[in-house]
Amino acid sequence: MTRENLVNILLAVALLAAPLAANALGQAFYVTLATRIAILALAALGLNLALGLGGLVSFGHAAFFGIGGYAAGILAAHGFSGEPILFGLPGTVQMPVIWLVAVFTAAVVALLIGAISLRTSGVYFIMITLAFAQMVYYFAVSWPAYGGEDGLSVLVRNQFPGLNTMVPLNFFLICYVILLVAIALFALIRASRFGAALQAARQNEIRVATIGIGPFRIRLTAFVLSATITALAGALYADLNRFVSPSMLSWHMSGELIVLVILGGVGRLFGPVAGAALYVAFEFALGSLTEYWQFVLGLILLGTVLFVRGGLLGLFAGKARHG
Amino acid sequence: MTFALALEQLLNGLQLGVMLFLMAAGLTLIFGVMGLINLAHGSLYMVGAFACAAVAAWTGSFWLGLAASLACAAAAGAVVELVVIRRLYDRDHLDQVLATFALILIFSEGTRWLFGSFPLYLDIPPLLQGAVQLPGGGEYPIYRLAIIAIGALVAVGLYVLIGRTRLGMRIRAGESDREMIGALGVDIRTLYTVVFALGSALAGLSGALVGATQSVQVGMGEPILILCFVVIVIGGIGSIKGALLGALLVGICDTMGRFLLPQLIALLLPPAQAGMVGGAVSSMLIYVVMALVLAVKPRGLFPPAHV
Amino acid sequence: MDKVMAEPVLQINELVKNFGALRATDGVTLDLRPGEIHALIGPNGAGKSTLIHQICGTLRQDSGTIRLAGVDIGALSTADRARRGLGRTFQVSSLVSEFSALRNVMLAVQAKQATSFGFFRPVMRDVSLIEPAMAILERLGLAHRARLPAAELSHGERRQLEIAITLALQPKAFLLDEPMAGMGLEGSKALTLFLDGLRQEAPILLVEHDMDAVFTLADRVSVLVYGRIIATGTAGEIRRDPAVRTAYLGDRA
Amino acid sequence: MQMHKMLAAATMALSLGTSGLAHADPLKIGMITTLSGGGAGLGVDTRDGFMLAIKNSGNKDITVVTEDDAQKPELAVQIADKMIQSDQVDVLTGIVWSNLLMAVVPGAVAQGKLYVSTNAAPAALAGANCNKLYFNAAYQNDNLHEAMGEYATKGYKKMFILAPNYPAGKDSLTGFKRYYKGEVAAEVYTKVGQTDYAAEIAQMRASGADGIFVFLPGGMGIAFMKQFAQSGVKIPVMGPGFSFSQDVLPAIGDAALGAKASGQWAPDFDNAASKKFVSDFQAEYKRLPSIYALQAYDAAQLVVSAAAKTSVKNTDAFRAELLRADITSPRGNFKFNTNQHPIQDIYLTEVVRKDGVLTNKTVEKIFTDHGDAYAKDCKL
Repeated sequence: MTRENLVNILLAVALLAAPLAANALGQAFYVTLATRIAILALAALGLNLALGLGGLVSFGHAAFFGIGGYAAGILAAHGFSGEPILFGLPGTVQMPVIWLVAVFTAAVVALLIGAISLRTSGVYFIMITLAFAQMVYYFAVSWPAYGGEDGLSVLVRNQFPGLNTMVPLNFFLICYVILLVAIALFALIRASRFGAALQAARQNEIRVATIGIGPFRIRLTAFVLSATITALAGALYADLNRFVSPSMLSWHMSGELIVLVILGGVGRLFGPVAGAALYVAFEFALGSLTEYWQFVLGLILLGTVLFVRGGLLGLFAGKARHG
Repeated sequence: MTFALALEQLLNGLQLGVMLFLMAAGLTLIFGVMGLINLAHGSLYMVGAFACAAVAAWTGSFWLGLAASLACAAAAGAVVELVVIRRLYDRDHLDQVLATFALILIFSEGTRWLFGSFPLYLDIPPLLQGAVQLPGGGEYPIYRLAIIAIGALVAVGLYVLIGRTRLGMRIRAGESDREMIGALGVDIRTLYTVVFALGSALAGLSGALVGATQSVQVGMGEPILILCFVVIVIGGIGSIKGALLGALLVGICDTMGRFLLPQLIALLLPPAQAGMVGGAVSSMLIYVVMALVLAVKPRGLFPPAHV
Repeated sequence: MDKVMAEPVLQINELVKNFGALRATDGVTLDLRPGEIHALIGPNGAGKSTLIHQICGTLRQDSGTIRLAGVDIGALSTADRARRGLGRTFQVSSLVSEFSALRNVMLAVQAKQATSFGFFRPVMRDVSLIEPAMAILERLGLAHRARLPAAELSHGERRQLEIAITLALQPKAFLLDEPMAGMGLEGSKALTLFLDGLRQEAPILLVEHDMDAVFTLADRVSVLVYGRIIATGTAGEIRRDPAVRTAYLGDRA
Repeated sequence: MQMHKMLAAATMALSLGTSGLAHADPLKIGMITTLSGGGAGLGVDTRDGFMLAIKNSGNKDITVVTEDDAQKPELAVQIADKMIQSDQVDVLTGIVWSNLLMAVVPGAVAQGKLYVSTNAAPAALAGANCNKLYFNAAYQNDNLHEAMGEYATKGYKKMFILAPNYPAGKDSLTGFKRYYKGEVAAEVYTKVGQTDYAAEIAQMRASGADGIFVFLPGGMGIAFMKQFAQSGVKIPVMGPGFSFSQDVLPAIGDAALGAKASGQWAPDFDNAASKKFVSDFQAEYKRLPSIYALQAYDAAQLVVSAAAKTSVKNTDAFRAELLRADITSPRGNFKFNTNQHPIQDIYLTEVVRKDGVLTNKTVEKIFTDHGDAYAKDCKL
């Protein structure tokens, strides 16, 4: 077993064991905290697919995170009130249906955004994805139907067949399982023909085109896949907070997702998990220590970029292995 | 709509564009020469505004404050370049995004730590108070005309600096070939520090100028930073000329959009709703413009040949 | 050479490309017939790279046509031209540097199979990719270096890997851009021998500075100077051509 | 046996004794407010006003844990979860912004916690969705706008009204129009966080309006007022009180002079409670209190008053005590409506310079015992 696999297994076990222990000790809050880590890790995992494997530095993934969140919020609001959304289509409070809608909506939007953005590259790509996310953000802020800036409350957490989702541990387990499935999917894609083409396109676009693989279609597919995973995380996040607002769409959120990926290790399978765990832990620990916690957070992030190249997994599991 | 109002709005758009240009010029210069994407540019804008407000409050002179804003922002920029940015030139854009994102947090909270949580007071100098008559009957604040003039001066100054001076020659050399310039015997490290400080000083200057008409507060640089990204992306990253035209385009589109869209929509909807829908559409307008420009010209209107 | 008059595989007609006032490609007409090696030579700055860029689709010509197996490919993307059978190597090795030599070739095999939208089957356990790729590496004598990242190969090995990747595409026409560059004497000789046999698989448009290799291998030679073809003929004809001697070979003869 | 009984009696006596002392049962308050970023000033005033009342009460059994929400709704939710599930607080308070409040309150009350709002008062929680456990000690968001509408009806025929394009902005203009009977020249919604108002000011000049009502909180208001003063446009400006509150006045400077606003309180109120509040606040923090400080001060007074009479563990009794609003508020009349939002007087104030400091001067009373438009939909 490689050192990285060992670290990965440790991370997976720790993320499961901590909330189980907290739950046994009656500390429900730490279950919530672990759920938050799992969901943010899932969102960052989505970004890692585009950013880590494809080299597509999307500074607009908050758009997909928020779209997932709003899919959950809007469906739940209608499911709760019984009013149809459009053309007699009903809302729902069933998580699996919500997830499908979130994923599908994000895929459509990502297809549009990606088709335009992927015509550019480098800094232009960073900026144009940012701009598209801002467009969605301002739309959400000024669109009155679903609360605008005030956001939308999900009064009762949505349901999952056979489980009481209001029990924190149950909801954590749902998120944890989805995270593990997504990680497995990420591993499969990374090792697949598609993954090979995507990673090759990141390293040498001309080479890939010269052997007859169009980088655009590969990247667009990766971008859409990436968006759907982040959107799924968004839907779960709305259920965790029982609330969705435009701040899920803000450029700070996009920045945070990038931070999670880099903190954990770009392109690493468990990078997002490590990154999310560390970030949430910092936010939690520093927030109660000092009013100026963001200053300290800034210093830590800066230190990580400058001195810990390869992120946490780079630090503990050594350099990334390439087959 | 009268002629006077249209003229005034056009001037407003021009003035917003000039303001954006002052910020965007530094950003695009830094990218053009060093290939660095600097999210913390808005923080230097904030430094300029706070320096100006603090010194103006202390000495009673806006002009001393303005000088301080240039000096402080340039100094802050130079320090940041020496301590942090220097290590990022050979990194990819991803690391640059993260590091400068971290710098935003540090600058914002550092400023709040120094100056407290409440907005500072900064007013325009007595010399520039008041308004002038416009042809057609409108009035226009002298201060805003002065900003347009300063922007024009800076644009000309940059043109001369880059086109006619020794430093400018080195900057151009740095833009076209980063390895080459070292071979020419130019001390590239000093050049980079100087360029970064120059870009920062421009940000600080615009921070001070804008600070007099807005709220000098922590986080003031962020909304304008994003607008500036839109500007330089439309203009072509690295191109000063592109930044100027992009800034004017964004300034005029944004102002005229805010002004005209609600009126257009009012033809279709009742006034209260038209206001809301118009507000929503106009707040997205410049991003739509940007997407359209990039869909047609993926590297902006004036892409520098080498990037 | 029975089929000298056969339909050319690659046919370039009246190609023109301007950069501002500079005419980099000036009405180039060139063809590549089945089974032949057609060498393209010319001094530095003659416009060879610009021409190759246009053939491969990384630059778009201002006018003129490019046909591959009778089909006009002049408006297609680089990837589409490759899929239609244009196999190109680079003057400066262009590889997927983090991938092993094997994976570089496997990627080309996968491209040839048009199976890049497979999401689940791990490539490293996929014999339909590994076997053909290993076979090609063996053919070029690179099998023992198959698991090394491309970035860690020697210069000569990288040049060979370039050719291996192109072989995996089973192209209709090879476009080899200075394959001998920096190969050393031994390497050049071995490669010359290899290319000599390769022309049976598909014709080769060979851009090369190594005149020994050119005159050994080429069935025909074209000379490009200032963006124009000033002469086309057999090695002997080119050697004797007075225009070529003054413009290009003069200082060497 | 005998021993046992004696012990039981002693324990009982002891517990009676302590409950006689009234604040023996510890009360833990969780304050979530904005202490970093551009909006930190409001959070700092909220915290300081609240802590002043706690300190003045002398009640040693009340503890307050404070955390910064960085003006992010998701972070506020996380902190609320932590305070409820981990710190075991009894009462939550302190959120400045409506969108953060909407994120936190439904979850908090669902978990059986009391929430006493020090500022944000969205319409969504005042009407049909009101909650037994949710109190607002400040106002209902619409109140101050309604008051300006009432005031403007008397003196102005044609008003230009402007607010940011978000729910509080729409509520604001809706509230204004609810009481304004004159003509609305234009109703303009600006981008949230907009900093340049040249285009809107030009429209104001051209509109022929004889009065302008703006609702632009925080930095937006500062920017607007400065630019308006610089523009040379001479139309009178009015707005809700917090647009000209003590936290922003120094930054606006003389540009604010003469601006009319509505408020449930101003620092010059001539009653003992107000004078004590202002002097205590100045002594403690070396600055004038803003309206946010006042609202938080009253929120803390309410909690303190209830804690003095009953244990927070008995939620119903505690809630009943809160509802009685047995406090002496610096704003004068204060009682709770059926939807647990204030019924109070609302005044017209004007920005003046007094002893070299910009402050609000009370001009006249606009509304007496004013409630809100949503209470009728609240079934408590």
